Amino acid sequence: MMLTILAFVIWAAAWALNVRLARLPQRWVRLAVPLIFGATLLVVWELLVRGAGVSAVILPPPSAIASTFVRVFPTLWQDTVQTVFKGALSGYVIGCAAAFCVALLADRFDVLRRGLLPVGSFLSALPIVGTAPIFVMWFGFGWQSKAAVVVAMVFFPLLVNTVAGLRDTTVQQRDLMFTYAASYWETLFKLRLPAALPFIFNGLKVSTTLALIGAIVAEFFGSPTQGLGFRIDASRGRLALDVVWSAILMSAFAGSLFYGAVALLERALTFWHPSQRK
Amino acid sequence: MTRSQNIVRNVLSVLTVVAAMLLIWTAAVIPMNIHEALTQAEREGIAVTPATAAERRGSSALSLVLANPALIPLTYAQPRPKLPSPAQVVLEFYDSAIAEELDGRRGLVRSGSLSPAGLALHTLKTIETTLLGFALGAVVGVALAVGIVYARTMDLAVMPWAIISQTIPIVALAPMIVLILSSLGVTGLVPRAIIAAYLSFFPVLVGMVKGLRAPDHMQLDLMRTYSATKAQSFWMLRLPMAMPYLFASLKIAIAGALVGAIVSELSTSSTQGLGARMLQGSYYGQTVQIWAALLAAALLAAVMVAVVGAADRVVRRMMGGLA
Amino acid sequence: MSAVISAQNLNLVFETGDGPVQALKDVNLTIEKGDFVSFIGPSGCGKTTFLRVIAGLETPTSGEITVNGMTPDAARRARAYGYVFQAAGLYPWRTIGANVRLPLEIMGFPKTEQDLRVQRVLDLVELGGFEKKYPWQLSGGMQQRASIARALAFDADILLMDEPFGALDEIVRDRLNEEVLSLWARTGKTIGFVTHSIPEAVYLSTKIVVMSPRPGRITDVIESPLPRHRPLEIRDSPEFIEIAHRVREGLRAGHVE
Amino acid sequence: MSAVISAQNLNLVFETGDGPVQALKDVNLTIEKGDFVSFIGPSGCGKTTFLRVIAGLETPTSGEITVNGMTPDAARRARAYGYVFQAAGLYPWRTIGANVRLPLEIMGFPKTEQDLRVQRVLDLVELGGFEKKYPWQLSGGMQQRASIARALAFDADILLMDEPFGALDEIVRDRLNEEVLSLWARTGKTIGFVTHSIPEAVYLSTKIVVMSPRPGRITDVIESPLPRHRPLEIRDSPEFIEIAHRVREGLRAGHVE
Amino acid sequence: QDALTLQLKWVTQAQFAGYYVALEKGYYSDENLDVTILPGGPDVAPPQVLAGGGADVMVDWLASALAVREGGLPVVNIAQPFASSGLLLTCWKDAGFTGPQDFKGHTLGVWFGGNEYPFLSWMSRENIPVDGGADGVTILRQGFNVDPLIQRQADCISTMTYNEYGQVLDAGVTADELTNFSFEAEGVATLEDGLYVLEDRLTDEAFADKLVRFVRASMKGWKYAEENPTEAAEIVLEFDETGAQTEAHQIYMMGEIAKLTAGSNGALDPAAFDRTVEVLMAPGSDPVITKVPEDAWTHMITDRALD
Ligand SMILES: Nc1ncnc2c1ncn2[C@@H]1O[C@H](COP(=O)(O)OP(=O)(O)OP(=O)(O)O)[C@@H](O)[C@H]1O
Ligand SMILES: Nc1ncnc2c1ncn2[C@@H]1O[C@H](COP(=O)(O)OP(=O)(O)OP(=O)(O)O)[C@@H](O)[C@H]1O
Ligand SMILES: Cc1ncc(C[n+]2csc(CCO)c2C)c(N)n1
Ligand SMILES: [Mg+2]
Ligand SMILES: [Mg+2]
Repeated sequence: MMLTILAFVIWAAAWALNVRLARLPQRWVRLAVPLIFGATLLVVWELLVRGAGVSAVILPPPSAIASTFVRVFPTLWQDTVQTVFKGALSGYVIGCAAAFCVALLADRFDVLRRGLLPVGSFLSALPIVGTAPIFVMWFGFGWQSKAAVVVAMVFFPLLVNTVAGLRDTTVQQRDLMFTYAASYWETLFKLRLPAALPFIFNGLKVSTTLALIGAIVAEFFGSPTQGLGFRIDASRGRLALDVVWSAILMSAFAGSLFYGAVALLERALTFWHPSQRK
Repeated sequence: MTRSQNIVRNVLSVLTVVAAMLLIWTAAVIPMNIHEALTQAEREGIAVTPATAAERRGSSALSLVLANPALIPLTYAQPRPKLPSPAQVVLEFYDSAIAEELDGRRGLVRSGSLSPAGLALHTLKTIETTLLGFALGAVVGVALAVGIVYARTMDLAVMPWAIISQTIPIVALAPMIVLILSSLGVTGLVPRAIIAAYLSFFPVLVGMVKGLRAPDHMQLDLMRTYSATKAQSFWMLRLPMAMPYLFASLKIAIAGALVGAIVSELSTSSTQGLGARMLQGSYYGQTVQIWAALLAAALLAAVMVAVVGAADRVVRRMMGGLA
Repeated sequence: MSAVISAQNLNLVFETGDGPVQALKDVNLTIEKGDFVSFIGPSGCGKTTFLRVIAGLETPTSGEITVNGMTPDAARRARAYGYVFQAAGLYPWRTIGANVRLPLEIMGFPKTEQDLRVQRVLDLVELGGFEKKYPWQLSGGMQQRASIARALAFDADILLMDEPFGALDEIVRDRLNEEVLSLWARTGKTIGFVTHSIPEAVYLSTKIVVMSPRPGRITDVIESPLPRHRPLEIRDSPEFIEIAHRVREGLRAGHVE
Repeated sequence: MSAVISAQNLNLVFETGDGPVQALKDVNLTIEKGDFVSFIGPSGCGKTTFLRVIAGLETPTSGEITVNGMTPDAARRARAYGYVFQAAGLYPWRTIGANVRLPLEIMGFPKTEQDLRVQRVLDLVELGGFEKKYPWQLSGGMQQRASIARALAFDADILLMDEPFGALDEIVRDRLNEEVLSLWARTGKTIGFVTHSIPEAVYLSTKIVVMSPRPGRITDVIESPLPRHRPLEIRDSPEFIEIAHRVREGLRAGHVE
Repeated sequence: QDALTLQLKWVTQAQFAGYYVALEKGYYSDENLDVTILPGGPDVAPPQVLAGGGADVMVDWLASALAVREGGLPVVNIAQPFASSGLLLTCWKDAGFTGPQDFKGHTLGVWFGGNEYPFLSWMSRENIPVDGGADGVTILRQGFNVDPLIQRQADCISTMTYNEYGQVLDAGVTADELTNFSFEAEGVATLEDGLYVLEDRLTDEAFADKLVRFVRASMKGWKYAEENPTEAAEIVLEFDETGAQTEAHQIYMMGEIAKLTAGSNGALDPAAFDRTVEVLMAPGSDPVITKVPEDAWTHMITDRALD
């Protein structure tokens, strides 16, 4: 009970601190405030779990998860290599590359653009719970089937965004190229691709999380004895919830890094876009 | 080009693409299923080349097709095909969505309630979860967005974590959510809806923050020259301004809620719902059943997005828009 | 005559990423009741900033300013002025009538009073009969008139206009200039008016304030000898050309890029 | 002198959702080599459309038009003209230098030649030293100058400019007007120039084409008696005011709202 | 009526016929019990549901229960309706396996999530590494169906006599194309499908009394199901809300299940328990449990239920 009350007190105190900090103009505030917020969440979790005496097989406290995370890190790293690098990343690269090429085709051929986009949005609504077993059946239980699931998941978001981006030039920008009697390829490389980059990056960012979801779900339907999805399932059978949460933590890390890397690349390549300035 | 010409062209293009896809699909059925088809033929005593499964294992699908052209029709009639033919899927869809209710022992006509073996019941169950999750996600998303727009602390503290929350695969988290809620005594529809909401609140949050911040300085200053209250400028300026953004993100959110609803059926050992149906199909290797459920889910997504789109148009018209 | 707006030694410095920008420096100005004051000067000289200071939308770094004898912020809360922005900025989801009604709703006028006033100001700007239309169904000039009607609806004594006709073509602009003049003549309001156009400034004002940038200061205040009643043709008169010339010289002197 | 651009009985009808819009009706016009022709008229009268027809960006519904003796499309492929749009329209992902270089890259100039030309035209518009900056780091006027430099870089004989200074303030505009005049005097290019501003049209042109809307047609073509060399002060001269008056009358006659 | 919730280990199927029969035939209500049966699924860990208070009794394998017990959740076996194990390793005959040592270098399908212990113990006893090396076996974490075998992604997969093995046959494979390794025959059988509760709740007399009545009614259900397999299968089918089960398969399953429940009156056979413990503690790198479990079963309930 004491701990529970303490949890609420700490929550209130940290929030008050953040309200103060948020008024300051300094740059470090942008980092400090979310960190304090996150730390508060963890402390409150810890105190509530201990205060209410929640069983470790229901919800372990963050401190236990942290120490387990350190202990099982080597295993989790192997799992991450399997799920994230082999499954998600390769599927991401293949899927995005394929989507990009098809987007160029769809952009060039009107029939494809008008036809593929509606059909594409229909296909992208195919739930992964149904497609994953089919891909596992087709491509085996190794990372290839995971990559295939990921390809299917990231393909359409990127396709739609790229096609939209390639069309997102102003009449004047296009007319300018026209007055130079520029060829299709010149217009593509000097105008439409740069102009499409912000859209492409939107698609790429959305796809990072889809890729991770895809790779992990697909492991449910058959996998080697490695991978984050496998670890979560196998550890849950033993009620090793600290390992389960460590694996979740690992996937959150991987996901955030993945997303962050794409966001950094976006910043570097679309520095000129109003949304990236200021 | 006029509007109707444009529509005709769009429809024709879609039909072209669909036709091409069906063609590729139909052609792919042959190599995909040839191994199984030949094994089946062999068991039934029909002569195939090469003669035994062991010899065929290494051969490519194409060479098997070429060696056994007479057996091609068999690939379209596999009970557990690797790739069912379009006709098989449509037939199964018809059987489980319509015929089951009309003729089935447990169907609507004979039993007075929807058959568990049919698609309708499962679809309804998924719709239920999706809609509740969608509503929950939309409300949470809008509420957070309002907080973020009006309180800098919320903006700084919550936004990064909202992004991180979406990098955690929901499938990993879903069983934990179910577990924790069930230990709090909450089971059934609510945990599933929460999982669905987890995937649908984020697009709403992002879109709504963008939308609520869409008024430019001038429009906000106009409100200040009237010395309008915060509430007044919310209802009279920010909210109407955010509507197009809201609807754009609601379309993504409802599709997300559907994915979440289906994933949630995995984690809650649901016995009803399209996700449960697909899972069951996969327990028993009923590929065709999975495909039919997939078709139902995609149709459902299309319909739900279309409904949100229609609502969008209605609101737009009410707000004096052109279209 | 009494000073409606009076500024003494006004300074305003914006802190920006690249260091401070002095938008207003030692600004002294008195505007009497019923004046039509134009502010003219090159881009970035602080015209908008000064108008916003008057409106209480910006706080000066130092110096004194009173509006109707109070601080600008108090004047803003007392709804002492109507403000017309450069673009019409009508809300597209509201009809013309509802746009004009917006300030009345916010200020809590009773419903019947609202109807009455909307009708009256729309008639004033010759938009009677258009209240059911949406902004996009009107031409740019009509939209701008509607935004003026919106600023007039609650009948503040002061009207502040920031380049209200900047986006319009010359012919429409001429017409609106005539209308603003006749409105001013009829209502006797005090008007602050920002413009880029020398003929517009000369044609409209009783007082022309010429400003120069970096730092933004007032370089000249020209009292117009033109009569209050001004047909468009007055612009071809020698007095007009004379004042225009003086304004242009003042501008050129202060202009640096 | 020989006709660089010659239009006979030009008609252009846009098919739109609400039915056809006649943007150009029976347009006849000859532009000689070295002419500076301004197009003026109310919004929607077809100024832009006519310039686009000359540039081969729009195809007339009927009638004849030749540019340098060929069809506009052939002239476009021969890179016969530079086109300056109303907004600067620089590509934000390219530096100023790279923006000016763009047409040179496309037209396949050798690298060293590119460097030389970029340098030369940037100096010409007084932007030397800014080639490493990105467009958003420059003021509106500088951006517009960069876009003119871009159109000048490949040294076409014809320069088509569609309201290039519409977005700028009067003083900057005056300066750019002077610069365009001196550029024209030095290079002897043929210039087609769209504007909304009567003084601008009168100040710049050897020939002023007044247009009226719905359907867009030419109502008056005024040959300017002003000398080729024009200091800014010329705008206060009686001839100038006389021509300006004639243009204004022509405009008012054609104006309907 | 006293409410009681039972968490099954897997989806509604004839594997759990006894409970559904007891429910349908009113045996539970005769005992003044209001029983709710929760089906399991791939993402449901019954011990966790028990720990979270979502159920009072669970059906689980002894191997899993003992592992969980050692992990800190004190579950106790109160009854054991299944006398023998139905676990098989089903292989293609043409892979040429004659014994476990032949598995080396091949890929085998195994269920995880608490079902892997019997297999791991077996491999441990045979001294076969499971890390995928050349002198060990590669483990494929099997999904929910028999596709990996049919598609030849694995040479062997885990099957239950009553379910997956039947599915393999249903898929058109004939029995003589297959080699089965039965865990019973290999001497590595572990007890399956027992009933478990949390240890501390047994001290609650009212709860214990409920359990007595529950076990009595359940065993009545089991015996009825054994004797009337077709009817039992149909009852199960009625309770299947997914509509995915077929009658033929459930009848087949009930037939096989009856063989496993035959010879059990519900009371756990201590000898079989000890054999399971012995298997799970098999010498090897990674035994499933490390010390002999104490008080992991009790006859307290069955004694009272069966007297
Ligand atoms: N919010 C602000 N933050 C920082 N600097 C500002 C801000 N508002 C204006 N400035 C700067 O103050 C100076 C004066 O700006 P102001 O908008 O008053 O000029 P202006 O005379 O209205 O120009 P224009 O004719 O272009 O509208 C400019 O240098 C401008 O960059
Ligand atoms: N692509 C188009 N499709 C349909 N109608 C068009 C198109 N382009 C222009 N118009 C119409 O043609 C007429 C002439 O347009 P244009 O842009 O040439 O006018 P303008 O004189 O340049 O006007 P402004 O001064 O506003 O730029 C207008 O009524 C316009 O609505
Ligand atoms: C993830 C997962 N995979 C397989 C099983 C296996 N299983 C345990 S009991 C049983 C009954 C026979 O069908 C089966 C198949 C499981 N529990 N969880
Ligand atoms: Mg301004
Ligand atoms: Mg134009």
